[in-house]
Amino acid sequence: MSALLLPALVLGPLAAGAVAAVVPRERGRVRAAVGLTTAALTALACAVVVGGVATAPGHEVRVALAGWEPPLGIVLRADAASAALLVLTTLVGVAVSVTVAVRDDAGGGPAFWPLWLGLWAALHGVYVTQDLFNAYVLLELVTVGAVSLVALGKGRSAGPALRYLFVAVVGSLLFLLAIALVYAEAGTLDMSAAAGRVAPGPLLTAALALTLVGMGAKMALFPLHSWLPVAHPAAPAAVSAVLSALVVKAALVVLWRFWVALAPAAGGAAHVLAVASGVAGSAAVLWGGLMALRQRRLKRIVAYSTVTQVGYLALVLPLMAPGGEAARAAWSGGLLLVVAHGLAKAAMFLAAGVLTAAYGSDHLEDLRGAMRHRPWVVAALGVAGVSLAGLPPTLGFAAKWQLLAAGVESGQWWWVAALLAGGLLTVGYTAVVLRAVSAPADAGEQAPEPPPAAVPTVQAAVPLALAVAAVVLSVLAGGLAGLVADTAPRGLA
Amino acid sequence: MTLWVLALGLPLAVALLLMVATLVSGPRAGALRDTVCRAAWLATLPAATLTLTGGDEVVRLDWLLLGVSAHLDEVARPLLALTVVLYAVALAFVPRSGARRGPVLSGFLLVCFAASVGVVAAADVVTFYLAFTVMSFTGYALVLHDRTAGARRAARIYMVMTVLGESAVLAAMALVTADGGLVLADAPAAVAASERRDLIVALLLVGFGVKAGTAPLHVWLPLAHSAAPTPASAVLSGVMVKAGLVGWLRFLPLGQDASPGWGTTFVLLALLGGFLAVVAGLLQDNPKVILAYSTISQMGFLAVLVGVALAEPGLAHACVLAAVVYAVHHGVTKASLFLGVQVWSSERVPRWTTTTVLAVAGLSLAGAPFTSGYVAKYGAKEAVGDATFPAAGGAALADVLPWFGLGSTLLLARCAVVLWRRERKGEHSAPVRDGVWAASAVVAVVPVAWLAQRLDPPQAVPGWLSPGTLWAQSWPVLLGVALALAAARLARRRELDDSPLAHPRGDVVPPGDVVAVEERAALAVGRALRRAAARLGSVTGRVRTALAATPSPLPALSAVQARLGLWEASGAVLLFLAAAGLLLALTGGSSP
Amino acid sequence: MNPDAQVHESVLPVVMLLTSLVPGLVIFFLREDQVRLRTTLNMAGAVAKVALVAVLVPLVVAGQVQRAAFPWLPGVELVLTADTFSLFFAALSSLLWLVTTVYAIGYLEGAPHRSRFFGFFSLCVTATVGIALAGNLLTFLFFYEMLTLVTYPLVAHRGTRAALDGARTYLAYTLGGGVLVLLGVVWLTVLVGPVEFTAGGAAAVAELAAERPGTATAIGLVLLAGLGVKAAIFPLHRWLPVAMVAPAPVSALLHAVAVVKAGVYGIVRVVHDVFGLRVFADLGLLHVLAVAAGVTIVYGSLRALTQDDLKKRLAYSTVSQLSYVTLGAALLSPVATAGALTHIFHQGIMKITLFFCAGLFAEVLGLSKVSQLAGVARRMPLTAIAFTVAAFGMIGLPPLAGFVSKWPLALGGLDAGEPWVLAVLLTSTLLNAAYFLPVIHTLWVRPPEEGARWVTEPHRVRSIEAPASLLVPALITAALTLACGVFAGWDYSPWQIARIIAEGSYP
Amino acid sequence: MTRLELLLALGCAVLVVGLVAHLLARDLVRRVVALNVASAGVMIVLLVLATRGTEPDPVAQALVLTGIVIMAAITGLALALVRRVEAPEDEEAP
Repeated sequence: MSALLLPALVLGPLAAGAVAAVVPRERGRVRAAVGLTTAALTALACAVVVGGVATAPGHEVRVALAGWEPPLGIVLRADAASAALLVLTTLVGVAVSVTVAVRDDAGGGPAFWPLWLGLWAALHGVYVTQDLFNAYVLLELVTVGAVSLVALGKGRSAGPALRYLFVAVVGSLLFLLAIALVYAEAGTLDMSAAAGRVAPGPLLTAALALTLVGMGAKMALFPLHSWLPVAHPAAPAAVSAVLSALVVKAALVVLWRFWVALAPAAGGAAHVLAVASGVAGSAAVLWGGLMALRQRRLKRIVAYSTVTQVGYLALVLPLMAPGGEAARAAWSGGLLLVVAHGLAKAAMFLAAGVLTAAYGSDHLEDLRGAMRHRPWVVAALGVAGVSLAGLPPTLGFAAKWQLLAAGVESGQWWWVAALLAGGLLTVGYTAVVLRAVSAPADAGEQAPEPPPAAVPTVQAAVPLALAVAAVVLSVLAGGLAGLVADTAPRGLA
Repeated sequence: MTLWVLALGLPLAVALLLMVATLVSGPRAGALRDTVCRAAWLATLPAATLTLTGGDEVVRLDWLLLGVSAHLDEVARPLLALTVVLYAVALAFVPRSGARRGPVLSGFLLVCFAASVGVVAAADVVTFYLAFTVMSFTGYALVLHDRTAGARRAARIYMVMTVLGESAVLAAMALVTADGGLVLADAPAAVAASERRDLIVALLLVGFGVKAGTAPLHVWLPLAHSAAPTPASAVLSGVMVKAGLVGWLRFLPLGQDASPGWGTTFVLLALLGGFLAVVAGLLQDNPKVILAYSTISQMGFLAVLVGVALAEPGLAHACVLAAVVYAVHHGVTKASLFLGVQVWSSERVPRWTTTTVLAVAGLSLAGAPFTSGYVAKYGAKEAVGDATFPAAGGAALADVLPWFGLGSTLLLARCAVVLWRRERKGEHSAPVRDGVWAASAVVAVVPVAWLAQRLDPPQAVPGWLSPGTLWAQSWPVLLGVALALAAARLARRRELDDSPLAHPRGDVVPPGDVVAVEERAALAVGRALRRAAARLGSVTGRVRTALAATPSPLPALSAVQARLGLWEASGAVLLFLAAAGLLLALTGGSSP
Repeated sequence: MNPDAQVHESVLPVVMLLTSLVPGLVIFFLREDQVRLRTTLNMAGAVAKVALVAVLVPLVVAGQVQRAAFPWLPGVELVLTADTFSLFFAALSSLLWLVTTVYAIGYLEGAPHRSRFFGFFSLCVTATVGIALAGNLLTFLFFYEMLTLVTYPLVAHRGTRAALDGARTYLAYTLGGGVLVLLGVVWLTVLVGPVEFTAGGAAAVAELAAERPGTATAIGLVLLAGLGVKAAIFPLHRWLPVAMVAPAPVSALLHAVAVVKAGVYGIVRVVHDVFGLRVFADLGLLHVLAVAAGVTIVYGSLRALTQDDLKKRLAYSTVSQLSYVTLGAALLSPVATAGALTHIFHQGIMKITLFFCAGLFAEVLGLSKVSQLAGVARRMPLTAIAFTVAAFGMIGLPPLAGFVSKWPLALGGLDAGEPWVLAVLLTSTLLNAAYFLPVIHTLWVRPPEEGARWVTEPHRVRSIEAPASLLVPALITAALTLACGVFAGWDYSPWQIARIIAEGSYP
Repeated sequence: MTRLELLLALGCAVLVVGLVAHLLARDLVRRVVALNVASAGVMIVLLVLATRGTEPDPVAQALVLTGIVIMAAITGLALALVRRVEAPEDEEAP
């Protein structure tokens, strides 16, 4: 049954997007209704698929589209990793859909729905695809959707959108070249099939390097991160949540799958590239954290926080390199971190959106007194910050624990140091936000706190729901980690 | 067992009742306070029955503190009797004696009584230390009772010295217990056997020396006695000072292997304290201060006995018992003298009766024949036996002791003169307690003689009529009286009228003589501590500000970010990375 | 945990956590004006927890250990065990939480943000009891970090600039410590597998120390440094005086029981139940810890001398008194260990009394400086008595609780062949006297200054000197100080239970 | 060098030229054009690969077709955005 649902997961939202596009622009309510129903149906489908993956013997559900087996046909395969990502996408997707349905300018106007549903379909596709070129096409679809959504933002959002488009496309071109090289050597586009047919050599190393740089550009890894702090804040509230929580992960997943499939065969060169990714990740953790401490605008702080967390995710590559127990811990830790970060970041951006809508701007000086008028939104910010920092009792702590265990097991102390320093920096900028938001009483004589504009309670409650999900899910962390750990890709060098 | 709980519990319960009554304001509470205060001395009765009927087995109360145990041995029983009698009489003297806030004074006296019983009867280190500390700190409250400026200064000095003494005692107790001396019976053996022996004896000397008023540590005594209300100073001099002696008798390695070094130190300090106290006492004009100096000199006498016991293990047992008899004698006599000062100045008792009673007490203190002093001093002289004092050219201690008698006779003459000149405003009359006071002073010789008789084998009992002993005991007294008369006629000559020496008003040598020096030293130490703490604070403060002032890298970072953020720059970085990757592929690709 | 105890799988430890977690979460959602509901919830939680402890104590002393385990990540699980030592600390926390809740309700009468305060207050106790009941290092770390997070809003509760600065310093120090403990725990768990607290030290850790002493020492140092922050050991203690900006009930509960004791409890657990005393001594870490504690004892007392602000003086006194426990735990003698464990309990009740009294002086008369306290005993005799009893206790005078824990420490020092311990204890006792007796002298003896505002006010504003909900807790804990001292011989007194626990770590 | 390697190098060269021009051009339209050139480079590489075997490889051909279609869509989106971007300097990072 879940095998049938896999293609439905990808094509369903796409069809709904088309229906939403057909509905005339003025009838916003109808579009929202289509969006919400799709969200509900997708959630159900995801639940079934995840259930299927959990119960299936090899913890994976596999379907060849229209019966065509590779090398000609395209295979969709949902394993434990994609199950985790599906859970994340569902939760964030439903939250975003509800937020925009309740308050449509959070999504940047009626055009939001078709683009968002298309993006959602593409994301599902990226998680479950096994075929390289299919991944390229879906990544392009994600990019087009995301860039258009950014362009919906008020004010000058076209510039940042354009810049985001350029960087993303350049990244994709490099990835396409890498696919061409792999196809040249392996003759097939299916990742698991290609893994067996590639031999260590300049071609494979070039492919790995190009993919690393290309995906690094698309997911804003440290030296190539400058477009993210410009693009994400420019987008409408709900969109920046989607961007930071989900879109960044699409590129990451493709990188991880590509790496896990092809890196073992590349030997020493893959190790050097992994260390390069580690160094870039550590630099991202420190740079993002320090820059976040400097910012005076809430959305920009949250954007730099994404740069930090992407740094963490890039650390997973070197941690997986030695293989064995450390690799399994790193792989499950990485995926837990993806889910934890997704939930927490979505909560933070939605909360930032609520505050910006209430107070008219996201400058920290203007947000004084938010603690008194909007305690629940501030609570969401706080809990999300705690989860990002990886402190108990949140899911982030479980992820950080696994990554630290992998680091210590494989004796790579510099990544362990980066992980710990990142945690402290995260708490640092969360404390800066919390302090700015809780107006110091004796500074009362400055400008009296501005009366907040009315914000629908549902929109205020969604961020807290996501943040609490980040805490509650930590209870399930054991199950998720267990599921993921024993399906860790075998044969890591 | 219940007798012990009653003996300690009843005084504490009555004290608590008095405290609560003072806290609650209102007429009914006032009446309750006065009646309880008047009947307060009854609280000492259980302890009295305990002394008479109590068996000498060790009594244990395991649930109290860390396991409390008490034991009435040959040292404890007489001192316990002394404590009971003195506290009963003192408590009787508190109501209608013009002392302000009587009930509070009675309350503290009762707590002090319970603590004194504890000190004397303790059988293990923890109980002893518990009782000793409670007694010291309630002593502070007694000294402070009148809350005058003088009382506050005396109390402050008392507190500082007590805290120093306390910490020395605590250290000694810990060291003794660590070496296996938890039960007092085997403490001296443990101390003798321990390798830190000298340190322990030194700590004992200092710790209990503060309480027993040995030479340099005696400064608080004259101030405290003059500041405290008279019943309190009677108890202070009579019993609390003896706690120092009990400490020495319990812990010092008396009768173990000889330690001549420490023996001579004790005797030297004792003699120094004994004779200098007489000189300082003569220059005072407050009777209570003179009596305080007399206490210091008499405690010197006891310290000599302890010194001899330390130096000559053979004589140890005799000296200990002699010290106990002497302590009982001194306690009763000194307390009656102190209370006599109160009777003289504020009781409506005929002049001649008070003078005779005071005269008898004075003579007894000086050791005249047919008095308790005669018995105690004789016993002490015999106990010292042929012990010599090597430092002073081998002079036999036995012939040094009588000079103490001379000293106290002079002091008492001085006190009599000063008291005689003081006018009497007899506004209170409590015939019963005055009667008891007079009886206890005059009849003191009987119990002391009986006690000496019971401890006969080691304790020498003087033949009442043998001419030799009579003369040996009385020549110091006669010489003292003669000297006093000569000094008195000399002082009446006109040209000496205003000389401070002839008519001292206590300004040449202020009470507590060297205290001014020690006070300044203590203040200097306090200031140094505060300065050190302040400097420590500022140093850590400076370190912190230096750390905070380090230029944070953030501005530089954001400048780099601004430049890196430009389109061209990030594009260049992208190209550079792609090129580096390809270069790696071409060169390192083949390496395994 | 005594080695011969039979382990029972039971849900009691979880219920103990829920008794404060559930009220806490519910209180968060209450409106400000639902005072009665909030008070009943608070009190119900507190009373239930104390009752549970009372039920568990005889059971556990008899040797039946209650255990509850939950799988968390593959190969690692969260374990809650109620053995003697954990119950000892849980009893202290729940008892003082009950008293402090009453005090806090009275203290915050009519203050803003009370729901938020009591919510975090209950979460704080949940974390403390969680630390007490932690069965292995991971669970301990779990609640150790949670404690930092829930106490940050309490310290910053007043919302003034000073409060926020204080809270920030507090957060920086405690989180730094938390990161170190996380590193230590991960390192140990990776090398040796999940480490359960076993009396006398875990065997696996002993093996590790034997094969790779270098790594074991490094892990030990990292753990000690991390725990040292919360145990306020010398260079890491600065957050404690700074966090005095918190309201009185917070500084009472946090700096007498919850936060500081978590650090010290952690140290004792790591030294005794993870490494084991013998192994720790062989690694040479025991001596390092003892010296650090000694330095802190003297430093804390010295700094307390110069503080005119009463709460700052009490804070530095806490810094010094806490290191008694660390010193005791770092000495190779059962007497010292028993003394250290008792001091955890006694220092808690004595220090909380002092903070209650400081809060009373500040709340009723608005006096926060020691110099302003001249003659206050005339106006507030009961508070002054409570303060005096606790202060004498802190100095270590016999009939009170302080002596019962300081005396075995002195003996233990000599027994372990470290005579300098006796010297440190003595200097500290003298310094304690030097900074507590002047306060008592000022309270009782010095006449009040003429200008003092409280002198001119009508003398008897209320029937008794302060609101009952503030005064009664202070008197209760003062009476407890006296009782723990006088009845130290009783079977279930802290001293006796501490001795039972201490025997456990000398197999 | 065989014909195949020569053509591969040509494709890569076109890609590099396109990327460098794209990254250095200031005018947005020129950037979009440069991007298309870079995409053409990659398509050349793919086409060359398609010719390796005896007869042309259908899969590679399909890749090229899809790539071209995608590039067209992206160019359309880019040009729309360029038109909305009024002044070119606003897209510099602050």
